[in-house]
Amino acid sequence: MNPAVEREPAREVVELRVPSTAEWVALIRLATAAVANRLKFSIEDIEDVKLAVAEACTAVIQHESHGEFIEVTCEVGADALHLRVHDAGRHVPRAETDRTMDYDEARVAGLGVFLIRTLMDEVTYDVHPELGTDLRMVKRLPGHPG
Amino acid sequence: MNPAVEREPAREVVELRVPSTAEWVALIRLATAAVANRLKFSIEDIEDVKLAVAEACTAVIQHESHGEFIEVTCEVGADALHLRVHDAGRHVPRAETDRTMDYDEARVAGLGVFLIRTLMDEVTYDVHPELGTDLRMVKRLPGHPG
Amino acid sequence: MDIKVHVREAPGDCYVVDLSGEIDVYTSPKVKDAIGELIDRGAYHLVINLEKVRYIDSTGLGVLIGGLKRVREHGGSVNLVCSNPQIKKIFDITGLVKIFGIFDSEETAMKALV
Amino acid sequence: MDIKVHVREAPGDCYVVDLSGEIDVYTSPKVKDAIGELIDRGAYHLVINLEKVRYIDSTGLGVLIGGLKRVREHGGSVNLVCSNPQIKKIFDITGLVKIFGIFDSEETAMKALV
Ligand SMILES: Nc1ncnc2c1ncn2[C@@H]1O[C@H](COP(=O)(O)OP(=O)(O)O)[C@@H](O)[C@H]1O
Ligand SMILES: Nc1ncnc2c1ncn2[C@@H]1O[C@H](COP(=O)(O)OP(=O)(O)O)[C@@H](O)[C@H]1O
Repeated sequence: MNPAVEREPAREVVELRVPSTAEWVALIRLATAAVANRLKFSIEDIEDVKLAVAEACTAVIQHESHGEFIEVTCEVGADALHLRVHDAGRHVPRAETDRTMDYDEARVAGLGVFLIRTLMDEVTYDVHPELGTDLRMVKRLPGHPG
Repeated sequence: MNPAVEREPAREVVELRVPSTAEWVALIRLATAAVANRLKFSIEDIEDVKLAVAEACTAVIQHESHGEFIEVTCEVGADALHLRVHDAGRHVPRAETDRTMDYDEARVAGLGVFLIRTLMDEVTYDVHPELGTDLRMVKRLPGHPG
Repeated sequence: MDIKVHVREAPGDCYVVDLSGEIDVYTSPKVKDAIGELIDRGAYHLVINLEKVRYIDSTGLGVLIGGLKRVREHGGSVNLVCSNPQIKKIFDITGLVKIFGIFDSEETAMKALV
Repeated sequence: MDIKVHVREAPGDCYVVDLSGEIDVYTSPKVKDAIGELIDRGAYHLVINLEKVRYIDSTGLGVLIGGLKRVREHGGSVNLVCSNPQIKKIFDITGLVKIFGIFDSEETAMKALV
Protein backbone atom coordinates (compact mmCIF):
# COMPACT_ATOMS: atom_id res chain seq x y z
CA MET A 1 0.00 0.00 0.00
CA ASN A 2 1.32 3.41 -0.80
CA PRO A 3 1.95 5.91 1.99
CA ALA A 4 -0.02 8.73 0.38
CA VAL A 5 -3.07 6.53 0.50
CA GLU A 6 -2.72 5.79 4.19
CA ARG A 7 -2.30 9.41 5.20
CA GLU A 8 -5.90 10.33 4.34
CA PRO A 9 -8.10 8.47 6.79
CA ALA A 10 -11.35 9.68 5.27
CA ARG A 11 -10.83 7.70 2.10
CA GLU A 12 -11.76 4.07 1.93
CA VAL A 13 -9.26 1.90 0.13
CA VAL A 14 -9.91 -1.31 -1.75
CA GLU A 15 -7.01 -3.26 -3.17
CA LEU A 16 -7.05 -6.11 -5.64
CA ARG A 17 -4.07 -8.14 -6.75
CA VAL A 18 -4.30 -10.65 -9.59
CA PRO A 19 -1.84 -12.56 -11.75
CA SER A 20 -0.71 -10.52 -14.70
CA THR A 21 -2.58 -12.64 -17.25
CA ALA A 22 -5.49 -11.94 -19.56
CA GLU A 23 -8.10 -14.08 -17.82
CA TRP A 24 -8.09 -11.94 -14.68
CA VAL A 25 -8.93 -8.60 -16.29
CA ALA A 26 -12.65 -9.38 -16.17
CA LEU A 27 -12.44 -9.71 -12.38
CA ILE A 28 -10.72 -6.36 -12.15
CA ARG A 29 -13.48 -4.79 -14.23
CA LEU A 30 -16.15 -6.36 -12.05
CA ALA A 31 -14.56 -5.25 -8.79
CA THR A 32 -13.75 -1.74 -10.02
CA ALA A 33 -17.31 -1.30 -11.25
CA ALA A 34 -18.60 -2.35 -7.83
CA VAL A 35 -16.36 0.21 -6.13
CA ALA A 36 -17.34 2.95 -8.61
CA ASN A 37 -20.95 2.07 -7.93
CA ARG A 38 -20.51 3.04 -4.28
CA LEU A 39 -19.71 6.61 -5.35
CA LYS A 40 -23.03 6.89 -7.16
CA PHE A 41 -21.43 7.38 -10.55
CA SER A 42 -23.80 7.14 -13.51
CA ILE A 43 -23.83 3.87 -15.45
CA GLU A 44 -21.96 5.62 -18.24
CA ASP A 45 -19.22 6.85 -15.91
CA ILE A 46 -18.92 3.38 -14.38
CA GLU A 47 -18.41 1.96 -17.87
CA ASP A 48 -15.70 4.57 -18.48
CA VAL A 49 -13.90 3.63 -15.29
CA LYS A 50 -14.17 -0.08 -16.12
CA LEU A 51 -12.70 0.43 -19.57
CA ALA A 52 -9.89 2.69 -18.34
CA VAL A 53 -8.77 0.30 -15.62
CA ALA A 54 -9.02 -2.65 -18.00
CA GLU A 55 -6.91 -0.82 -20.60
CA ALA A 56 -4.30 -0.14 -17.96
CA CYS A 57 -4.17 -3.84 -17.04
CA THR A 58 -4.16 -4.90 -20.69
CA ALA A 59 -1.14 -2.70 -21.34
CA VAL A 60 0.68 -4.36 -18.46
CA ILE A 61 -0.20 -7.84 -19.71
CA GLN A 62 0.79 -7.09 -23.29
CA HIS A 63 3.97 -5.06 -22.78
CA GLU A 64 5.37 -6.17 -19.50
CA SER A 65 6.67 -9.69 -19.04
CA HIS A 66 8.66 -9.13 -15.84
CA GLY A 67 5.85 -8.44 -13.43
CA GLU A 68 3.95 -11.43 -12.10
CA PHE A 69 0.94 -9.59 -10.82
CA ILE A 70 -1.10 -6.45 -11.22
CA GLU A 71 -2.29 -4.50 -8.23
CA VAL A 72 -5.28 -2.21 -8.52
CA THR A 73 -5.90 0.21 -5.66
CA CYS A 74 -9.18 2.07 -5.51
CA GLU A 75 -9.60 5.00 -3.16
CA VAL A 76 -13.17 6.04 -2.62
CA GLY A 77 -13.11 9.78 -1.99
CA ALA A 78 -16.11 11.99 -1.28
CA ASP A 79 -16.22 13.36 -4.80
CA ALA A 80 -13.80 11.25 -6.83
CA LEU A 81 -12.52 7.75 -7.40
CA HIS A 82 -8.73 7.49 -7.34
CA LEU A 83 -7.27 4.44 -9.03
CA ARG A 84 -3.75 3.15 -9.11
CA VAL A 85 -2.68 0.31 -11.36
CA HIS A 86 0.68 -1.03 -10.29
CA ASP A 87 2.88 -3.56 -12.03
CA ALA A 88 6.30 -4.65 -10.86
CA GLY A 89 7.64 -4.60 -14.42
CA ARG A 90 10.84 -2.87 -15.42
CA HIS A 91 9.78 -1.77 -18.88
CA VAL A 92 9.44 1.99 -19.15
CA PRO A 93 6.08 2.77 -20.71
CA ARG A 94 6.20 4.60 -23.97
CA ALA A 95 2.82 5.90 -22.96
CA GLU A 96 3.95 9.46 -22.28
CA THR A 97 5.54 10.00 -25.64
CA ASP A 98 3.74 7.64 -27.95
CA ARG A 99 0.14 8.69 -27.87
CA THR A 100 -0.84 9.01 -31.51
CA MET A 101 -3.02 6.39 -33.07
CA ASP A 102 -1.94 5.17 -36.44
CA TYR A 103 -4.57 3.15 -38.23
CA ASP A 104 -2.20 2.42 -41.11
CA GLU A 105 0.05 0.29 -38.96
CA ALA A 106 -0.88 -3.35 -38.78
CA ARG A 107 -0.94 -2.79 -35.02
CA VAL A 108 -2.95 0.07 -33.63
CA ALA A 109 -0.45 1.48 -31.20
CA GLY A 110 -1.56 3.67 -28.36
CA LEU A 111 -5.29 3.02 -28.49
CA GLY A 112 -5.34 1.80 -24.89
CA VAL A 113 -3.51 4.80 -23.48
CA PHE A 114 -5.59 7.11 -25.66
CA LEU A 115 -8.80 5.67 -24.19
CA ILE A 116 -7.49 6.01 -20.63
CA ARG A 117 -6.63 9.68 -21.21
CA THR A 118 -9.98 10.37 -22.80
CA LEU A 119 -12.14 8.60 -20.24
CA MET A 120 -10.46 9.69 -17.02
CA ASP A 121 -10.10 13.19 -15.55
CA GLU A 122 -6.48 12.88 -14.46
CA VAL A 123 -3.85 10.41 -15.63
CA THR A 124 -0.22 10.22 -14.48
CA TYR A 125 2.48 7.61 -14.90
CA ASP A 126 5.05 7.09 -12.14
CA VAL A 127 7.93 5.00 -13.36
CA HIS A 128 10.28 3.55 -10.76
CA PRO A 129 12.93 1.53 -12.57
CA GLU A 130 13.27 -0.76 -9.57
CA LEU A 131 9.73 -0.95 -8.28
CA GLY A 132 7.74 -0.93 -11.48
CA THR A 133 5.13 1.33 -12.98
CA ASP A 134 2.24 3.10 -11.27
CA LEU A 135 -0.51 4.46 -13.41
CA ARG A 136 -2.70 6.83 -11.40
CA MET A 137 -6.12 7.83 -12.63
CA VAL A 138 -8.83 10.00 -11.16
CA LYS A 139 -12.49 10.04 -12.13
CA ARG A 140 -14.52 12.84 -10.54
CA LEU A 141 -18.19 12.88 -9.81
CA PRO A 142 -19.98 15.35 -12.11
CA GLY A 143 -20.03 18.83 -10.61
CA HIS A 144 -16.71 18.33 -8.79
CA PRO A 145 -14.12 19.80 -11.14
CA GLY A 146 -11.35 19.02 -8.63
CA MET B 1 1.06 -12.46 1.03
CA ASN B 2 1.86 -15.58 2.98
CA PRO B 3 5.01 -17.57 2.21
CA ALA B 4 3.23 -20.92 1.83
CA VAL B 5 1.21 -19.41 -0.99
CA GLU B 6 4.29 -18.26 -2.87
CA ARG B 7 6.06 -21.60 -2.67
CA GLU B 8 3.62 -23.32 -5.03
CA PRO B 9 4.06 -21.69 -8.41
CA ALA B 10 1.31 -23.69 -10.11
CA ARG B 11 -1.41 -21.95 -8.11
CA GLU B 12 -2.79 -18.62 -9.17
CA VAL B 13 -3.37 -16.20 -6.36
CA VAL B 14 -5.93 -13.42 -6.19
CA GLU B 15 -5.92 -11.08 -3.23
CA LEU B 16 -8.56 -8.60 -2.18
CA ARG B 17 -8.29 -6.14 0.67
CA VAL B 18 -11.26 -4.06 1.81
CA PRO B 19 -12.11 -1.92 4.83
CA SER B 20 -13.49 -4.00 7.64
CA THR B 21 -17.02 -2.62 7.33
CA ALA B 22 -20.32 -4.17 6.33
CA GLU B 23 -20.74 -2.41 2.98
CA TRP B 24 -17.72 -4.15 1.44
CA VAL B 25 -18.80 -7.74 2.03
CA ALA B 26 -20.85 -7.74 -1.17
CA LEU B 27 -17.71 -6.95 -3.18
CA ILE B 28 -15.89 -9.83 -1.54
CA ARG B 29 -18.76 -12.15 -2.45
CA LEU B 30 -18.74 -10.94 -6.04
CA ALA B 31 -14.99 -11.33 -6.46
CA THR B 32 -14.83 -14.70 -4.71
CA ALA B 33 -17.66 -16.00 -6.87
CA ALA B 34 -15.76 -14.87 -9.99
CA VAL B 35 -12.65 -16.71 -8.82
CA ALA B 36 -14.63 -19.85 -7.94
CA ASN B 37 -16.20 -19.66 -11.37
CA ARG B 38 -12.78 -20.10 -12.96
CA LEU B 39 -12.48 -23.52 -11.32
CA LYS B 40 -15.67 -24.69 -12.99
CA PHE B 41 -17.51 -25.21 -9.72
CA SER B 42 -21.24 -25.79 -9.99
CA ILE B 43 -23.51 -22.83 -9.31
CA GLU B 44 -24.44 -24.47 -6.01
CA ASP B 45 -20.79 -24.83 -4.94
CA ILE B 46 -20.10 -21.24 -5.93
CA GLU B 47 -22.99 -20.14 -3.70
CA ASP B 48 -21.49 -22.20 -0.85
CA VAL B 49 -18.11 -20.54 -1.28
CA LYS B 50 -19.70 -17.08 -1.44
CA LEU B 51 -21.63 -17.66 1.76
CA ALA B 52 -18.64 -19.15 3.62
CA VAL B 53 -16.31 -16.29 2.74
CA ALA B 54 -19.00 -13.75 3.56
CA GLU B 55 -19.62 -15.38 6.94
CA ALA B 56 -15.91 -15.21 7.66
CA CYS B 57 -15.87 -11.48 6.86
CA THR B 58 -19.06 -10.87 8.80
CA ALA B 59 -17.53 -12.45 11.89
CA VAL B 60 -14.53 -10.14 11.58
CA ILE B 61 -16.75 -7.08 11.17
CA GLN B 62 -18.98 -8.01 14.09
CA HIS B 63 -16.45 -9.26 16.62
CA GLU B 64 -13.24 -7.51 15.80
CA SER B 65 -12.90 -3.81 16.21
CA HIS B 66 -9.10 -3.59 16.11
CA GLY B 67 -8.50 -4.55 12.50
CA GLU B 68 -9.05 -1.88 9.91
CA PHE B 69 -9.23 -4.14 6.90
CA ILE B 70 -10.01 -7.67 5.80
CA GLU B 71 -7.78 -9.46 3.36
CA VAL B 72 -9.14 -12.34 1.33
CA THR B 73 -6.64 -14.50 -0.52
CA CYS B 74 -7.90 -16.97 -3.09
CA GLU B 75 -5.60 -19.64 -4.45
CA VAL B 76 -6.87 -21.33 -7.55
CA GLY B 77 -5.53 -24.88 -7.48
CA ALA B 78 -6.11 -27.56 -10.08
CA ASP B 79 -8.77 -29.32 -8.02
CA ALA B 80 -9.55 -26.98 -5.14
CA LEU B 81 -10.04 -23.39 -4.14
CA HIS B 82 -8.02 -22.35 -1.10
CA LEU B 83 -9.26 -19.28 0.72
CA ARG B 84 -7.70 -17.31 3.50
CA VAL B 85 -9.57 -14.58 5.34
CA HIS B 86 -7.17 -12.47 7.33
CA ASP B 87 -7.93 -9.76 9.84
CA ALA B 88 -5.38 -7.86 11.88
CA GLY B 89 -7.56 -8.03 14.97
CA ARG B 90 -6.30 -9.14 18.37
CA HIS B 91 -9.46 -10.82 19.55
CA VAL B 92 -9.08 -14.59 19.86
CA PRO B 93 -11.98 -16.22 18.07
CA ARG B 94 -14.20 -18.38 20.20
CA ALA B 95 -14.91 -20.21 16.99
CA GLU B 96 -12.98 -23.35 17.91
CA THR B 97 -14.76 -23.96 21.16
CA ASP B 98 -18.13 -22.33 20.75
CA ARG B 99 -19.75 -24.06 17.84
CA THR B 100 -23.19 -24.98 19.12
CA MET B 101 -26.16 -23.05 17.95
CA ASP B 102 -28.59 -22.00 20.58
CA TYR B 103 -31.90 -20.74 19.26
CA ASP B 104 -33.09 -19.86 22.76
CA GLU B 105 -30.56 -17.09 23.13
CA ALA B 106 -31.68 -13.72 21.88
CA ARG B 107 -28.55 -13.83 19.76
CA VAL B 108 -27.93 -16.90 17.63
CA ALA B 109 -24.32 -17.48 18.47
CA GLY B 110 -22.16 -19.53 16.20
CA LEU B 111 -24.41 -19.67 13.14
CA GLY B 112 -21.74 -18.09 10.93
CA VAL B 113 -18.98 -20.46 11.97
CA PHE B 114 -21.39 -23.39 11.74
CA LEU B 115 -22.21 -22.48 8.13
CA ILE B 116 -18.53 -22.15 7.23
CA ARG B 117 -17.78 -25.59 8.65
CA THR B 118 -20.74 -27.14 6.90
CA LEU B 119 -20.18 -25.58 3.48
CA MET B 120 -16.41 -25.93 3.15
CA ASP B 121 -14.29 -29.10 3.01
CA GLU B 122 -11.52 -27.91 5.31
CA VAL B 123 -11.58 -25.12 7.89
CA THR B 124 -8.74 -24.05 10.18
CA TYR B 125 -8.18 -21.00 12.34
CA ASP B 126 -4.65 -19.66 12.84
CA VAL B 127 -4.56 -17.18 15.66
CA HIS B 128 -1.47 -14.98 15.98
CA PRO B 129 -1.97 -12.67 18.95
CA GLU B 130 0.21 -10.04 17.30
CA LEU B 131 -0.67 -10.44 13.63
CA GLY B 132 -4.34 -11.22 13.80
CA THR B 133 -6.50 -14.14 12.75
CA ASP B 134 -6.27 -16.25 9.61
CA LEU B 135 -9.22 -18.40 8.71
CA ARG B 136 -8.25 -20.92 6.04
CA MET B 137 -10.90 -22.73 4.05
CA VAL B 138 -10.69 -25.25 1.23
CA LYS B 139 -13.44 -26.14 -1.21
CA ARG B 140 -12.64 -29.10 -3.46
CA LEU B 141 -14.01 -29.81 -6.87
CA PRO B 142 -16.35 -32.82 -6.77
CA GLY B 143 -14.43 -36.07 -7.28
CA HIS B 144 -11.27 -34.69 -5.63
CA PRO B 145 -11.48 -35.84 -2.03
CA GLY B 146 -8.09 -34.23 -1.28
CA MET C 1 -26.40 -5.17 -3.78
CA ASP C 2 -29.28 -3.84 -1.82
CA ILE C 3 -32.46 -4.90 -0.11
CA LYS C 4 -36.00 -3.68 -0.64
CA VAL C 5 -38.63 -4.10 2.05
CA HIS C 6 -42.33 -3.71 1.40
CA VAL C 7 -45.07 -4.35 3.96
CA ARG C 8 -48.65 -5.22 2.97
CA GLU C 9 -51.70 -5.75 5.13
CA ALA C 10 -53.48 -9.02 4.40
CA PRO C 11 -56.89 -10.41 5.42
CA GLY C 12 -57.24 -11.89 8.91
CA ASP C 13 -55.02 -9.49 10.82
CA CYS C 14 -51.94 -10.71 8.95
CA TYR C 15 -49.08 -8.82 7.42
CA VAL C 16 -46.94 -9.78 4.47
CA VAL C 17 -43.36 -8.54 4.32
CA ASP C 18 -41.92 -8.66 0.79
CA LEU C 19 -38.15 -8.70 0.71
CA SER C 20 -36.13 -8.45 -2.45
CA GLY C 21 -32.39 -8.36 -2.98
CA GLU C 22 -29.58 -9.64 -0.81
CA ILE C 23 -29.80 -9.95 2.97
CA ASP C 24 -26.35 -9.68 4.48
CA VAL C 25 -24.49 -7.93 7.28
CA TYR C 26 -24.92 -4.60 5.46
CA THR C 27 -28.61 -4.85 4.57
CA SER C 28 -30.07 -6.92 7.42
CA PRO C 29 -30.41 -3.95 9.85
CA LYS C 30 -32.95 -2.49 7.42
CA VAL C 31 -34.92 -5.74 7.48
CA LYS C 32 -34.64 -5.92 11.25
CA ASP C 33 -36.01 -2.38 11.62
CA ALA C 34 -38.94 -3.03 9.30
CA ILE C 35 -39.96 -6.24 11.07
CA GLY C 36 -39.35 -4.65 14.48
CA GLU C 37 -41.62 -1.71 13.69
CA LEU C 38 -44.35 -4.02 12.49
CA ILE C 39 -44.22 -6.04 15.71
CA ASP C 40 -44.14 -2.83 17.79
CA ARG C 41 -47.41 -1.86 16.08
CA GLY C 42 -48.95 -5.15 17.25
CA ALA C 43 -48.62 -7.30 14.14
CA TYR C 44 -47.89 -10.82 15.37
CA HIS C 45 -48.97 -12.90 12.39
CA LEU C 46 -46.42 -12.45 9.65
CA VAL C 47 -45.71 -13.94 6.27
CA ILE C 48 -42.22 -13.05 5.09
CA ASN C 49 -41.91 -13.50 1.36
CA LEU C 50 -38.36 -14.40 0.33
CA GLU C 51 -39.19 -15.21 -3.30
CA LYS C 52 -37.15 -12.27 -4.56
CA VAL C 53 -34.28 -12.77 -2.15
CA ARG C 54 -31.21 -14.02 -3.99
CA TYR C 55 -28.95 -14.36 -0.97
CA ILE C 56 -29.24 -14.63 2.79
CA ASP C 57 -26.49 -15.01 5.38
CA SER C 58 -26.39 -15.69 9.13
CA THR C 59 -27.26 -12.09 10.01
CA GLY C 60 -30.39 -12.38 7.86
CA LEU C 61 -31.29 -15.67 9.52
CA GLY C 62 -30.68 -13.98 12.87
CA VAL C 63 -33.17 -11.23 12.02
CA LEU C 64 -35.83 -13.78 11.06
CA ILE C 65 -35.20 -15.81 14.22
CA GLY C 66 -35.36 -12.64 16.33
CA GLY C 67 -38.67 -11.70 14.75
CA LEU C 68 -40.08 -15.16 15.33
CA LYS C 69 -39.13 -15.06 19.00
CA ARG C 70 -40.81 -11.71 19.51
CA VAL C 71 -44.12 -12.64 17.86
CA ARG C 72 -44.20 -15.97 19.72
CA GLU C 73 -44.25 -14.09 23.00
CA HIS C 74 -47.62 -12.76 21.81
CA GLY C 75 -48.91 -16.09 20.50
CA GLY C 76 -48.00 -15.10 16.97
CA SER C 77 -46.08 -16.85 14.22
CA VAL C 78 -43.90 -16.26 11.17
CA ASN C 79 -44.28 -18.22 7.96
CA LEU C 80 -41.76 -17.91 5.17
CA VAL C 81 -42.34 -18.11 1.44
CA CYS C 82 -39.31 -19.55 -0.30
CA SER C 83 -38.89 -21.81 -3.28
CA ASN C 84 -35.28 -20.94 -4.22
CA PRO C 85 -33.38 -24.20 -3.61
CA GLN C 86 -30.17 -22.37 -2.63
CA ILE C 87 -31.94 -20.44 0.11
CA LYS C 88 -33.99 -23.41 1.26
CA LYS C 89 -30.73 -25.31 1.62
CA ILE C 90 -29.48 -22.74 4.15
CA PHE C 91 -32.61 -23.27 6.25
CA ASP C 92 -32.11 -27.02 5.91
CA ILE C 93 -28.50 -27.26 7.00
CA THR C 94 -28.99 -24.87 9.91
CA GLY C 95 -32.02 -26.82 11.12
CA LEU C 96 -34.18 -23.70 10.86
CA VAL C 97 -36.73 -25.62 8.76
CA LYS C 98 -37.81 -27.09 12.08
CA ILE C 99 -38.65 -23.77 13.68
CA PHE C 100 -40.11 -21.86 10.71
CA GLY C 101 -42.99 -22.79 8.50
CA ILE C 102 -41.50 -22.63 4.99
CA PHE C 103 -43.88 -22.64 2.02
CA ASP C 104 -43.55 -22.63 -1.75
CA SER C 105 -46.23 -20.01 -2.27
CA GLU C 106 -47.66 -17.04 -0.44
CA GLU C 107 -51.09 -18.62 -0.60
CA THR C 108 -50.11 -21.72 1.33
CA ALA C 109 -48.05 -19.65 3.77
CA MET C 110 -51.10 -17.45 4.47
CA LYS C 111 -53.43 -20.41 4.87
CA ALA C 112 -51.09 -22.12 7.33
CA LEU C 113 -50.94 -18.91 9.36
CA VAL C 114 -54.62 -18.37 10.01
CA MET D 1 -17.23 -13.32 -18.91
CA ASP D 2 -16.89 -15.01 -22.27
CA ILE D 3 -17.42 -14.44 -25.93
CA LYS D 4 -19.52 -16.42 -28.39
CA VAL D 5 -18.81 -16.27 -32.12
CA HIS D 6 -21.25 -17.50 -34.75
CA VAL D 7 -20.75 -17.17 -38.50
CA ARG D 8 -23.66 -17.16 -40.96
CA GLU D 9 -23.63 -17.07 -44.75
CA ALA D 10 -25.86 -14.32 -46.16
CA PRO D 11 -27.15 -13.58 -49.67
CA GLY D 12 -24.78 -11.84 -52.09
CA ASP D 13 -21.50 -13.50 -51.08
CA CYS D 14 -21.65 -11.86 -47.65
CA TYR D 15 -21.00 -13.29 -44.23
CA VAL D 16 -22.45 -12.21 -40.93
CA VAL D 17 -20.39 -12.68 -37.75
CA ASP D 18 -22.53 -12.65 -34.62
CA LEU D 19 -20.59 -11.83 -31.48
CA SER D 20 -22.04 -12.01 -28.01
CA GLY D 21 -20.46 -11.35 -24.65
CA GLU D 22 -17.43 -9.29 -23.71
CA ILE D 23 -14.51 -8.65 -26.08
CA ASP D 24 -11.37 -8.02 -24.07
CA VAL D 25 -7.71 -9.04 -23.93
CA TYR D 26 -8.76 -12.56 -22.88
CA THR D 27 -11.50 -13.19 -25.42
CA SER D 28 -10.38 -11.17 -28.46
CA PRO D 29 -7.97 -13.86 -29.77
CA LYS D 30 -11.02 -16.08 -30.31
CA VAL D 31 -12.71 -13.33 -32.33
CA LYS D 32 -9.51 -12.69 -34.25
CA ASP D 33 -9.20 -16.37 -35.17
CA ALA D 34 -12.81 -16.61 -36.35
CA ILE D 35 -12.56 -13.50 -38.53
CA GLY D 36 -9.13 -14.55 -39.79
CA GLU D 37 -10.38 -17.97 -40.85
CA LEU D 38 -13.30 -16.42 -42.67
CA ILE D 39 -11.00 -14.08 -44.61
CA ASP D 40 -8.60 -16.97 -45.34
CA ARG D 41 -11.53 -18.76 -46.96
CA GLY D 42 -12.09 -15.78 -49.25
CA ALA D 43 -14.91 -13.95 -47.48
CA TYR D 44 -14.24 -10.24 -47.97
CA HIS D 45 -17.69 -8.75 -47.40
CA LEU D 46 -18.47 -8.95 -43.72
CA VAL D 47 -21.16 -7.73 -41.40
CA ILE D 48 -20.07 -7.99 -37.78
CA ASN D 49 -23.05 -7.88 -35.47
CA LEU D 50 -22.19 -6.39 -32.09
CA GLU D 51 -25.75 -6.16 -30.81
CA LYS D 52 -25.10 -8.74 -28.09
CA VAL D 53 -21.69 -7.37 -27.16
CA ARG D 54 -21.80 -5.73 -23.75
CA TYR D 55 -18.19 -4.60 -23.64
CA ILE D 56 -15.31 -3.99 -26.04
CA ASP D 57 -11.79 -2.78 -25.30
CA SER D 58 -8.82 -1.69 -27.41
CA THR D 59 -7.83 -5.27 -28.20
CA GLY D 60 -11.32 -5.88 -29.58
CA LEU D 61 -11.13 -2.70 -31.63
CA GLY D 62 -7.70 -3.85 -32.83
CA VAL D 63 -9.17 -7.13 -34.07
CA LEU D 64 -11.91 -5.31 -35.99
CA ILE D 65 -9.40 -2.87 -37.50
CA GLY D 66 -7.10 -5.75 -38.45
CA GLY D 67 -9.97 -7.52 -40.17
CA LEU D 68 -10.96 -4.38 -42.04
CA LYS D 69 -7.43 -3.90 -43.31
CA ARG D 70 -7.22 -7.45 -44.59
CA VAL D 71 -10.54 -7.41 -46.48
CA ARG D 72 -9.76 -3.99 -47.97
CA GLU D 73 -6.70 -5.47 -49.65
CA HIS D 74 -9.20 -7.58 -51.59
CA GLY D 75 -11.63 -4.76 -52.29
CA GLY D 76 -13.85 -5.92 -49.43
CA SER D 77 -15.44 -4.13 -46.50
CA VAL D 78 -16.66 -4.56 -42.94
CA ASN D 79 -19.90 -3.07 -41.66
CA LEU D 80 -20.75 -3.15 -38.00
CA VAL D 81 -24.16 -3.49 -36.38
CA CYS D 82 -24.26 -1.65 -33.09
CA SER D 83 -26.94 0.33 -31.31
CA ASN D 84 -25.59 0.13 -27.75
CA PRO D 85 -24.73 3.76 -26.90
CA GLN D 86 -21.86 2.75 -24.62
CA ILE D 87 -20.15 0.79 -27.39
CA LYS D 88 -20.91 3.38 -30.05
CA LYS D 89 -19.28 5.94 -27.81
CA ILE D 90 -16.00 3.99 -27.91
CA PHE D 91 -16.08 4.07 -31.73
CA ASP D 92 -16.84 7.78 -31.56
CA ILE D 93 -14.08 8.89 -29.24
CA THR D 94 -11.47 6.77 -31.01
CA GLY D 95 -12.51 8.17 -34.40
CA LEU D 96 -13.24 4.66 -35.65
CA VAL D 97 -16.72 5.76 -36.76
CA LYS D 98 -14.91 7.30 -39.69
CA ILE D 99 -13.35 4.10 -40.93
CA PHE D 100 -16.15 1.60 -40.21
CA GLY D 101 -19.69 1.66 -41.41
CA ILE D 102 -21.74 1.45 -38.21
CA PHE D 103 -25.45 0.67 -38.49
CA ASP D 104 -28.34 0.30 -36.10
CA SER D 105 -29.69 -2.85 -37.70
CA GLU D 106 -28.33 -5.84 -39.56
CA GLU D 107 -30.62 -5.05 -42.47
CA THR D 108 -29.16 -1.61 -43.11
CA ALA D 109 -25.63 -2.93 -42.56
CA MET D 110 -26.23 -5.62 -45.19
CA LYS D 111 -27.77 -3.19 -47.67
CA ALA D 112 -24.86 -0.78 -47.36
CA LEU D 113 -22.46 -3.64 -47.99
CA VAL D 114 -23.83 -4.90 -51.32
N1 LIG E 1 2.27 -0.41 -17.39
C1 LIG E 1 3.02 -0.32 -18.51
N2 LIG E 1 4.26 -0.87 -18.51
C2 LIG E 1 5.00 -0.78 -19.61
N3 LIG E 1 4.64 -0.16 -20.76
C3 LIG E 1 3.42 0.39 -20.81
C4 LIG E 1 2.55 0.35 -19.70
N4 LIG E 1 1.40 0.99 -20.05
C5 LIG E 1 1.57 1.41 -21.32
N5 LIG E 1 2.79 1.07 -21.79
C6 LIG E 1 3.37 1.46 -23.10
O1 LIG E 1 2.45 2.32 -23.75
C7 LIG E 1 2.35 1.99 -25.12
C8 LIG E 1 0.93 2.21 -25.59
O2 LIG E 1 0.09 1.25 -24.98
P1 LIG E 1 -1.39 1.05 -25.44
O3 LIG E 1 -2.07 2.35 -25.46
O4 LIG E 1 -1.99 -0.01 -24.59
O5 LIG E 1 -1.33 0.62 -26.96
P2 LIG E 1 -0.91 -0.69 -27.69
O6 LIG E 1 -0.96 -1.79 -26.72
O7 LIG E 1 -1.92 -0.79 -28.79
O8 LIG E 1 0.49 -0.38 -28.20
C9 LIG E 1 2.80 0.56 -25.24
O9 LIG E 1 3.49 0.36 -26.43
C10 LIG E 1 3.72 0.36 -24.05
O10 LIG E 1 5.06 0.55 -24.42
N1 LIG F 1 -12.00 -13.50 12.70
C1 LIG F 1 -12.48 -13.57 13.99
N2 LIG F 1 -11.93 -12.80 14.93
C2 LIG F 1 -12.40 -12.87 16.19
N3 LIG F 1 -13.39 -13.67 16.60
C3 LIG F 1 -14.00 -14.46 15.69
C4 LIG F 1 -13.58 -14.45 14.33
N4 LIG F 1 -14.35 -15.34 13.67
C5 LIG F 1 -15.20 -15.87 14.58
N5 LIG F 1 -15.00 -15.36 15.82
C6 LIG F 1 -15.66 -15.79 17.08
O1 LIG F 1 -16.51 -16.88 16.78
C7 LIG F 1 -17.76 -16.75 17.43
C8 LIG F 1 -18.85 -17.30 16.54
O2 LIG F 1 -19.02 -16.45 15.42
P1 LIG F 1 -20.23 -16.59 14.44
O3 LIG F 1 -20.34 -18.02 14.02
O4 LIG F 1 -20.06 -15.60 13.37
O5 LIG F 1 -21.53 -16.35 15.29
P2 LIG F 1 -22.17 -15.08 15.93
O6 LIG F 1 -21.63 -13.90 15.19
O7 LIG F 1 -23.62 -15.30 15.71
O8 LIG F 1 -21.76 -15.14 17.37
C9 LIG F 1 -17.92 -15.28 17.69
O9 LIG F 1 -18.56 -15.06 18.91
C10 LIG F 1 -16.48 -14.75 17.77
O10 LIG F 1 -16.04 -14.69 19.09
